[in-house]
Amino acid sequence: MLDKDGIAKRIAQELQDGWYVNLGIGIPTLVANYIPKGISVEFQSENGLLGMGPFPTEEEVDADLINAGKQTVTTLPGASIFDSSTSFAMIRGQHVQLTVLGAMEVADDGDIANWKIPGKMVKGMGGAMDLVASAENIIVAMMHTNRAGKSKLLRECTLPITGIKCVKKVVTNLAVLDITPEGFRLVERAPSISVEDIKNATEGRLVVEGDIPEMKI
Amino acid sequence: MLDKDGIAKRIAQELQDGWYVNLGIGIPTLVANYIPKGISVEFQSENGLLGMGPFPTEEEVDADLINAGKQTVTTLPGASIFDSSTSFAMIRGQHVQLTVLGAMEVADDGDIANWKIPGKMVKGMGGAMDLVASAENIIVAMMHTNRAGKSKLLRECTLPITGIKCVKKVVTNLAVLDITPEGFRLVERAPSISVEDIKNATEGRLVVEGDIPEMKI
Amino acid sequence: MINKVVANAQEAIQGIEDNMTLMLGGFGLCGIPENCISALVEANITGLTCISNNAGVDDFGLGLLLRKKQIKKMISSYVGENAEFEHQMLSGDLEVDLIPQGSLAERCRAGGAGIPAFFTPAGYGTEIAEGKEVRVFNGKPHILESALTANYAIVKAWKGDRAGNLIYKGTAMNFNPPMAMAGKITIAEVEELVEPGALDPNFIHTPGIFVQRIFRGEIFEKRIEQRTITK
Amino acid sequence: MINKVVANAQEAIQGIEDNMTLMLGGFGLCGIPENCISALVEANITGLTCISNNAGVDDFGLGLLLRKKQIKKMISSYVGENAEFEHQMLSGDLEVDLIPQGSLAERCRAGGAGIPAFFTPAGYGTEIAEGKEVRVFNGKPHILESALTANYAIVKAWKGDRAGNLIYKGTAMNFNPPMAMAGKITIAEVEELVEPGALDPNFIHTPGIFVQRIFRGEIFEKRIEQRTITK
Repeated sequence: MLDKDGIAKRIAQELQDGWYVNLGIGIPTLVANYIPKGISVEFQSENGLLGMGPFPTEEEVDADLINAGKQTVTTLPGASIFDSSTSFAMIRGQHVQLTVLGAMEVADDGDIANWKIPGKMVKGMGGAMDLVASAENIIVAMMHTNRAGKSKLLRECTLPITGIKCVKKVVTNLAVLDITPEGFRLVERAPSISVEDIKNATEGRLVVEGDIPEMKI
Repeated sequence: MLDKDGIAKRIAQELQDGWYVNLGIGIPTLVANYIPKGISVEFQSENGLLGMGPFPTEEEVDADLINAGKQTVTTLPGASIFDSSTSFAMIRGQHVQLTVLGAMEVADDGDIANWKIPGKMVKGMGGAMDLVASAENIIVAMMHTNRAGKSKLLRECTLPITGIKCVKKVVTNLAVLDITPEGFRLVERAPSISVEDIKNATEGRLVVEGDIPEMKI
Repeated sequence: MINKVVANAQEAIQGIEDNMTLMLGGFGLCGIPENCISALVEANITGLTCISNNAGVDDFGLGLLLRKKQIKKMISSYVGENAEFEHQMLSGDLEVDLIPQGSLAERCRAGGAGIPAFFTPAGYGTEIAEGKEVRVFNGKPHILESALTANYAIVKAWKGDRAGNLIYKGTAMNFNPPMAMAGKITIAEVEELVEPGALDPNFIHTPGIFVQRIFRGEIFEKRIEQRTITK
Repeated sequence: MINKVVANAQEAIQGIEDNMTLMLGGFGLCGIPENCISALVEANITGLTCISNNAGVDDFGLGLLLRKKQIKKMISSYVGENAEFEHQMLSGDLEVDLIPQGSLAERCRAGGAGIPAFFTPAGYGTEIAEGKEVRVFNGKPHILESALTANYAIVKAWKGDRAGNLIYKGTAMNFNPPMAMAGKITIAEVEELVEPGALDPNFIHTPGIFVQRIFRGEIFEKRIEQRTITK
């Protein structure tokens, strides 16, 4: 089974040279720590920054330089800063090649729910609805089941959805799965996880064809 | 009767302190030479410049600094430069308080035609259609009649129109006229021009009420 | 040069009345108009509709207006991090209109740019799309979103000149430029107020035409929400 | 940092084929991609649809492509000052689609920003509105305009870095930024090509994400159409 860093490491293998990438809050943020050697990617922060660098040192901290998670950050050489309408022009105009974000639920047709739990305080969707509606390539990073042990990979989302038929791939602590017209297609198993484990933890339609390799991370 | 500079001088009297103004090619351009003392206005050039200054000296000429008439210009302190979409955001968003432009024909309901003569080479509307559709305050600067002596102030435009019901005021070599629901309302006569002269030169509905004062320029 | 300078935040907010709609720049606590917010608290103007990406925290930013119940309605994309907000919303004292962040930014720009409505894919198929026109372009469904404007837009910039030209620093830019375009009256508070000509005309973020009032803010606390450090 | 540098104009235009749609920045002869235009002439690519505010003059700018009959269709707002253009248009060899200048700029931005259509008042009641949807907002009629995109957008900037970040000088900016957004592939020719970090991230006009190829242009003649002088 993978931990959060393991999920991030596996997603990092999907990065391709020259890509602009938007990472959501939580596990997705960790992906930046595992960029494969030899490739260049740039991270977009939707509050208005391209070329986001690591957290600052104590001396570098600048209240005027934060990421979309409101964390203090730095810029790398070649960075650019722009306003929110331009930032979402990049996102909506599909100039960002990959979006990685967390989810509460993913349906086997690619629907995603990650912004609202009825009856609980609604914090708002932030940029998530623009991201999922626009991005051509969306990977969801999440645990396979919730704290109650219930599957988060469903036939249909039970929570209010953030976007429809948009997720392309899900990477969980148990598996890598592609969204296909037939449902979740199992691509890889996490170390020490069996196909049976994944079947048990997946409520949505699951396609298992041939031998399912174990992830290499 | 006014010459072109006279028309420009008269229009300059309409300027108010703090206004942003877009001046079209031809007579309108001359308005910049007659800004009344004690008021500050800024000129917008729709190719992307606010705070346009006078033509440059030989030494100052910069191919990268032109106005919408493609003439070399300078910038004044407080100028700003922006792209074409932002420039027309200013115009369309009604941030420009006054637009002065020339016309081939103006109808007594405020329609204007100034971009196309059927059968002749069509050069294009440039920014004129955006300007007339958006501006709250449009003054037309033109000769009262064309070279053939025919009135340019009509009941209806005969040429393809640039915008409908948009002109607020017309200043010609003969008169100042406001557009009202009843047609052209005569406001002022040019020096040495009689009301009769203006009636003879105006084809559209003309409202003459009371004594019509002579312009003071 | 058209002079836009006013003395201070108190003078800048003259004319803002109960029940008006305000836009306020900033993302989280970054790039918010701290001085005008304080002046609004002091002036005790109430019934406000505030268009702002976030709603501050309990004791800073728009949280200060919330605490005094000066806000009737928030139009935002993300309003977490604020217990007072939660309390007022759940008790029904505060109306909340949540808008996808990109649609919020674009609707402000549209309001300033004279574009009354535009199509976007964001929110299609979700509750955000309810009651909105749907149209398919290039095989993809989009919803029609309308422009936002405000009686007053209040923005915070790094430097500004007396003609109202503004430049921002870092990601404190965020919503400030599109909102500056969309105010019937736009107020800018700046850290440094300079003479016209001091800012390079090639690098103005918000041209002065969008700004009606400008002043140097007295205090910029610039509180940080998530101080993350590399050791 | 993602490196976008190509060697020269010839390499930059690789992949541009007959009958493609190009956007070309510039206003009049100001801020046009001179080097790529020369390379396109040399490569003799034909049947092009060119989206550009103007069409150059007889012996410069897009006039060079017109002279060799490489352009099938022009999408522009103003095409005066060009006898060859007039000739080809009147003879029916050249299709011309005239668009109000502001709508042209906004349609390019929309194409780059993923907004497939928007409402504008420009052109309502004129022949430009024929066949277009009309809708009234705030009592004022508007027409629906669609986004423009291109196989390649070709822009000219003052300085650029290897990551594709661009800054423009003076009014040579004009249509370059919105067009840079709207190309499936965007090519930038610059006067100075610098290292990443040399340009201040706060003052980038076109972020590198919009640019796929960049090179230092060999020659910038910068011809002036109306040399107006104060004596």
